[in-house]
Amino acid sequence: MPSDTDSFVEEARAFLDTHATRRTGGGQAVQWGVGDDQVAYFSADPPDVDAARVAEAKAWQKVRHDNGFGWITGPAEFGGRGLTSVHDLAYDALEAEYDVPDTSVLSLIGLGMIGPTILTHAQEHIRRRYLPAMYAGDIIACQLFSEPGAGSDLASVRTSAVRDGDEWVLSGQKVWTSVAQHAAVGLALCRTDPDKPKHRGITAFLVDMAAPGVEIRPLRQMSGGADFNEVFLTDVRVPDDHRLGDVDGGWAVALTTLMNERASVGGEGAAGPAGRAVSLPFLAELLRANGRLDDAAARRELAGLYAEVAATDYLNHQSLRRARAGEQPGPEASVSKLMYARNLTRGAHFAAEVVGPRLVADTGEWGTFAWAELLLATPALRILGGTEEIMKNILAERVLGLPKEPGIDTKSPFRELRRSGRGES
Amino acid sequence: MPSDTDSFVEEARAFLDTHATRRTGGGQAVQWGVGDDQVAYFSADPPDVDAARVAEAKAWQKVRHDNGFGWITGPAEFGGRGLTSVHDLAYDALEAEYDVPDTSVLSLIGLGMIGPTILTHAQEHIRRRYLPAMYAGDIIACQLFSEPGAGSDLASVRTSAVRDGDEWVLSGQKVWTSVAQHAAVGLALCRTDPDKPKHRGITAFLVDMAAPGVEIRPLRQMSGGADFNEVFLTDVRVPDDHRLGDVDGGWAVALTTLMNERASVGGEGAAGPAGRAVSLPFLAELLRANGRLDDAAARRELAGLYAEVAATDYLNHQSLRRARAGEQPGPEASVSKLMYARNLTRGAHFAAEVVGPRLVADTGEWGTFAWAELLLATPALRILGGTEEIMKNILAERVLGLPKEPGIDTKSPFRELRRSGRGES
Amino acid sequence: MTGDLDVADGRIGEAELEELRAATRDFLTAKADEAAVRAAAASDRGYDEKVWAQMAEQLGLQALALPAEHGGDGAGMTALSVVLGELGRVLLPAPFFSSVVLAGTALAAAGDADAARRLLPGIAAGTTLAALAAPGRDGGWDLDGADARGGLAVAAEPGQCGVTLDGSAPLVVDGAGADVVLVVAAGPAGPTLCAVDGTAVGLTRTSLPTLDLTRRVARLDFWSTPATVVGEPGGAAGVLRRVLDVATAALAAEQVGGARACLDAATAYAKDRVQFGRPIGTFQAVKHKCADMFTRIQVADAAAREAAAALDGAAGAPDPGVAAAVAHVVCSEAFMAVAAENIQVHGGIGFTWEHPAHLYFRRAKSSQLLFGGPAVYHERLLARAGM
Amino acid sequence: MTGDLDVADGRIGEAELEELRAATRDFLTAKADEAAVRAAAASDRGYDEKVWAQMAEQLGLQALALPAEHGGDGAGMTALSVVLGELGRVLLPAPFFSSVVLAGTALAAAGDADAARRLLPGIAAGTTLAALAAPGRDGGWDLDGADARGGLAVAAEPGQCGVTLDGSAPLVVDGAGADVVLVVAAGPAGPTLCAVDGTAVGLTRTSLPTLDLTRRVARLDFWSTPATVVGEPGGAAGVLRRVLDVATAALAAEQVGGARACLDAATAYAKDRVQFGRPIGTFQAVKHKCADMFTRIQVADAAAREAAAALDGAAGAPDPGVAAAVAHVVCSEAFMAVAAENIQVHGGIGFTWEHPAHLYFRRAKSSQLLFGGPAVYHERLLARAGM
Repeated sequence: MPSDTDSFVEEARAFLDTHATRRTGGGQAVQWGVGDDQVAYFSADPPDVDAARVAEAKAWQKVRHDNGFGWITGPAEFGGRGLTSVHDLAYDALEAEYDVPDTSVLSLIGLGMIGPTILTHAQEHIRRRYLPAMYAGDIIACQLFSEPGAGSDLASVRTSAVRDGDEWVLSGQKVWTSVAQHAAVGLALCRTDPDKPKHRGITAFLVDMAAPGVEIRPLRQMSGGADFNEVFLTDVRVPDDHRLGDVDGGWAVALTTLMNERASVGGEGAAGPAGRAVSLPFLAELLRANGRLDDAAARRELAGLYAEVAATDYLNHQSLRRARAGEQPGPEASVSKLMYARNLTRGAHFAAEVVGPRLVADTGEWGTFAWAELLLATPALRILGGTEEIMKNILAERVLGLPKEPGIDTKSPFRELRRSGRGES
Repeated sequence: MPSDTDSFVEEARAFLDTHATRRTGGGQAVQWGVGDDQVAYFSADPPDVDAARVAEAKAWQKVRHDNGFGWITGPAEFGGRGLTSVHDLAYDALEAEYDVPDTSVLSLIGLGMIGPTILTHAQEHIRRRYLPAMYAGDIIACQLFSEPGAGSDLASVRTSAVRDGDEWVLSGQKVWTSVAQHAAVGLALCRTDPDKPKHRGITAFLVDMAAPGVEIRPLRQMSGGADFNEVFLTDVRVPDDHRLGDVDGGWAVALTTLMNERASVGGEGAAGPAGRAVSLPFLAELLRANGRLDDAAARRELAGLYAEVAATDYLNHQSLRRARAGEQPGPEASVSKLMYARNLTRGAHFAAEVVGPRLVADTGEWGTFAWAELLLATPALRILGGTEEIMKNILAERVLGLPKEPGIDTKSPFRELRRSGRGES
Repeated sequence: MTGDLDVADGRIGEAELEELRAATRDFLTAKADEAAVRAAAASDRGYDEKVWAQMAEQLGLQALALPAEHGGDGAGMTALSVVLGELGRVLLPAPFFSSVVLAGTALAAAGDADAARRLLPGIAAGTTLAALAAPGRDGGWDLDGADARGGLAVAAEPGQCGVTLDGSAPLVVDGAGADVVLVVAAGPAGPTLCAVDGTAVGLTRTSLPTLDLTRRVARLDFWSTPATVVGEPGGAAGVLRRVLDVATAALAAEQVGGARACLDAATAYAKDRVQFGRPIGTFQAVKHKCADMFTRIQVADAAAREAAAALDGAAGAPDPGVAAAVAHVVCSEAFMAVAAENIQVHGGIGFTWEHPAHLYFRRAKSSQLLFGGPAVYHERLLARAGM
Repeated sequence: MTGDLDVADGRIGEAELEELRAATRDFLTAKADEAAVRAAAASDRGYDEKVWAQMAEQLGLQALALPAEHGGDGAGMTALSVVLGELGRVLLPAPFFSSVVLAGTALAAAGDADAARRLLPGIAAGTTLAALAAPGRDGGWDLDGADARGGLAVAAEPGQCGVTLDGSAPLVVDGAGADVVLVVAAGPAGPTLCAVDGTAVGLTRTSLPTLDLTRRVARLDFWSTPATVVGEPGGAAGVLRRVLDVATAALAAEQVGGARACLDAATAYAKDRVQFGRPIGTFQAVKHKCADMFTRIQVADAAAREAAAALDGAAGAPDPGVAAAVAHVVCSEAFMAVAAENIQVHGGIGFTWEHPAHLYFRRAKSSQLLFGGPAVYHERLLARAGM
């Protein structure tokens, strides 16, 4: 670590000591039957709790920002600190020792993915307008990429953008947009030339989420909550200076965003209440509470799960260490995503097996029916942010160098490409 | 069952009572530690034992034949009995109650697959020449289909057949030919027109395995034995009347053979010494002998295995029942093959886990190192007679009706098709 | 179906089975499309009473496999399996499994002519809804198996006319709406089957939130609740053993039906959905996933059929207890795997609330756990096989 | 490598590790291609003595991780893992694992300066071959674990000068050719580590047929065989615990090397082999199989690295016992799965004797079972994690 990092860490520690409380001893014993028994992956909070959480997140980001920790790697002119990713990671590691509000509503999409994209592709006055506000916690940004007809095949977006003088008129439907309901601005991929091959006729725009014609509908997922939205764009007018990158050059913009998405995947780790599904101490207590601590079959499955979970943790730590040493994360990060989904799924089914019929209906017993929400979230883990199948293609082609499949058309005009038989808006 | 079947069964029982011994009580208890402990899938017999076994098989087939049970469904003019598959299955079921020599060296390939093909596609005098001899147990037939460059993609055979007057001259290499060393005749697929699409330039020939230019080399598999052969054909001359089907019409001939292969797959069941790997009583004794009968983890795995094995047995019985009712077996038979490979593999690894380090080297203890041979045979089960991948394609496309992959060329001249980079003879 | 179904010595042939399947499917296609199923599940009682009555009146499904001497057709498990496969295919919310399969089997097995005469005709006609309470404290079913630890959840003591019950049955399928509840209670002579009126004093019924949105479950609390003994006092263990064999075999048929629906949905979607300019069903990853689903279903179907045939006493069939336990293991795991893969084939749309895929996922997990789950059913299989 | 390898306080940096890897790989590429490996495995002693000597003389590999005070470099587990990964990659038949890892670690851990002085310099130089006999009757290693049932296979009684041994060690890796054999024997004070000369009277050594053709195993029978005690009498349990942690971590690195070789072979074949007019690597079934292999290997590699780092006492590393047990589970299963899938990708050619795929399959299964196998290593992990 460069010596200046030491003084930075000292400064950060002083800041955190002033504005936050340090967590009490890490190795806390699991207290079975005490407190909330949720192991949910998706939040199932009512709207008022959700809103309060967003306000808390924004407030903490503001405090960070005002003390020079809002955007550690960002350029000073946009409210950043101008330091390296080594400093950034050091701060993250340090902050993890403190109890601070969860800011993922800002950071996961907006600060982590949209911010870097604006920085790379937007005009100067647009950067000035949005970046400081985003990193100060004033506004939230969302990502308007996926569509009903463009999931794994993202480049087949159909939302149209038609030029009209100094403005563009956007129409279409986006889907799987998280935090849209809290967002002031969204980054949208639109079709600007359907006569070009599909990757070459896309343009990226920053859309004011409060503009006329933007309608946000919560999208309820199978576990019951609505962590995502559908966003309908009907003749939404966007000024041309809100275009990112060249006309028909939006795919390059999207790649910047996606590269930052992939880099953020590994960090997910086993945090949050869902982490109980892959925590040895918690699962050991689950067995103990159910009189199964001596059941060799249950122990066997637990040991197998724990081995995979621990090894995945080791992999993530090592990636982080390499990132600290300045190495760029490669497509190998897909391994972490695959393992995360697999481990959490395995943990959920293991727990389901232990609680048995008490998962059929809510008997009120602590730590039994609570597993239902996680179980119902596991299918999403294999799909969101890139399906398992796409991850495996990436690994096989980009890491192992296996040849691409023939018969995938990247040259014909988008207009002529085959679409799904059923109507999609 | 039609009433004539009853008298047929009566006749068959009288025949078997005269010429064979009835098996003693089916529900024999497993005698752990007594007798041979082999669980091998492939035979590992020395050549003299092997030869004796072939002689025994031929002799028993002769007895069957001389008493009217050599070819129950075959036409009388070629030594058959002219009865239905219902009679055939009834005889098989009956014979299973008796201790008779294993005739698979004749039946699996020759009588089961090549016989029906000759019957359908050969000229009259060729049928007369070969069919009675085959079904009387006088000669054995083998199948010369696969080549080093034509495995899953069987239609890409390259062994050439060039016309020379009333004869054809065959040159090339065949592989995975079982019973070639015992065979008098082989059915070969050859390329007769490389300028036609690959399925349309193949012709089928009956090759005299003793002809000059036929060289048979045993092919040793990873488990140590040599159950297969490579067959090298060097300017082998075959009379034109030994051609089956039309010139360039060999693919239709091959399909007849393959259809009969698929029909025979389900019957494999859990017979033979490999069956111990999927036998609940045997595996229960394995646990008992190793003090693991109360190990819940081992019991759990055994129960899971047993459930799959039993269900697969049920499936096979039901298929057989449907076949008896005259239903044609469909590509669903691939399910039996997939399950057979999966169950045997699972059983082998289960046993390996129970014997533990005593599979590392042969300590001489009964029922321990004996699992090695089976374990080393399991990879072949997923490949031989059609890889798992091909089986799944068949199920997905022919049963479920999923569309074929684009980019598979069935129209270009064979000559122009891409081949593997490395040299293959 | 009563009357026009050719039932010879309690068994029906292949052609009649196909006729039964077609009639049931046609009925459900008309009455129980996805919207109707969702509406019924969300309704107060949790099922559509009109459809339930029509099932009885037009098709006689409730009566099909119940004993002929008490208003049933005695058509056997194979016929019943055909119906359950169809009900499972559409996830029909209805008290069929609870009233006909669980309670009906218990009554038929209890050997109490009086109770059978009193209750079975109504069950067969669909006019009486009966439920059977799982006996274990944790919702487990085995009296002598791996989940017997918790012991019986309800105790029976001699009362004024019959017995009185005290305790709680934590998980009773369709328990809230049942007209009569059969309870396996710990009596002086041992586990005893008792019948409680749904409106009895001292009985509190609480509907519980469920994982499976198409099958209701209630908690029943007994406070000196009057009940009558059904069958021999202390004889419930044998009854329950029979119930478990029949119910797990029946559930297996239902699971296969649900799994088939998932495969049908996945293959249809794979043929239709285009990504990268091709139907996704042209990609081997999707193709092989569907082939794997098919393979599992074929094996599961064979197991469910064999269990039904064995319970019907078909010639050459395996031991019914073993076959039922095999079917319970294989069909539970097959349905769960197939329901999960169906969502994966569908991608994003597959895990929305609006798409029906999750209803099958929920049913799959719920029915996998209903009789104890993997930890229990593996050991039960070994026990049935004499190990 | 000795001399030109920069070893600072017993640990070497990233660049040096890469240098070590490159040097080892170059050496093995030159000396241990497939033909050489097969020839060595089939030779009388089961390995190539010249290559063994060159490994020591030219690269100093045997000395690398042994204690600096006894002829070693003290470079630690991370460095040793690099070497083992390369040896595993080519399946080099050599007494490295037995002599350097097993026996070397036991000697270093026994705390017997005399024995260490006597034996370690020769082991480090490659001139002394030592072996360590698995203590259990069934070839098991844990003294207090799940496979301890069989008890110690050899008993030690006080003898003329030292002790005499009686009993049998059923499975001793490279036991037939070892100059000295370390045996954990049941002594009056408890499990005691003893050293036996390879040529001692009363010692019979029998080479056994092995599953893994590239690693020899012998049965050793002791009949009043003279031996010396190494370390504290009765103190072998602690030594063995350390040996198990080091040896399973070392094996994990070797397993990852073997698995990588399988993946390399599978991907190379998938790029080259054409069926249906396309390299089979364009088919998603093959592509995803390779991606699955890669995923398993990445996770296994992380586990093996972490275990080595933990045993080296790296900052922030997990408990060494836990990390070693995690690595043992994950790497054993990964190698086995990858070795099997490699054959599947190759199709027919992959299960011929002539193709090297089966050599990896054999090594994978053998090393998975060497220290007890899945039944043992899962429980060992929970024990190490304090459960």
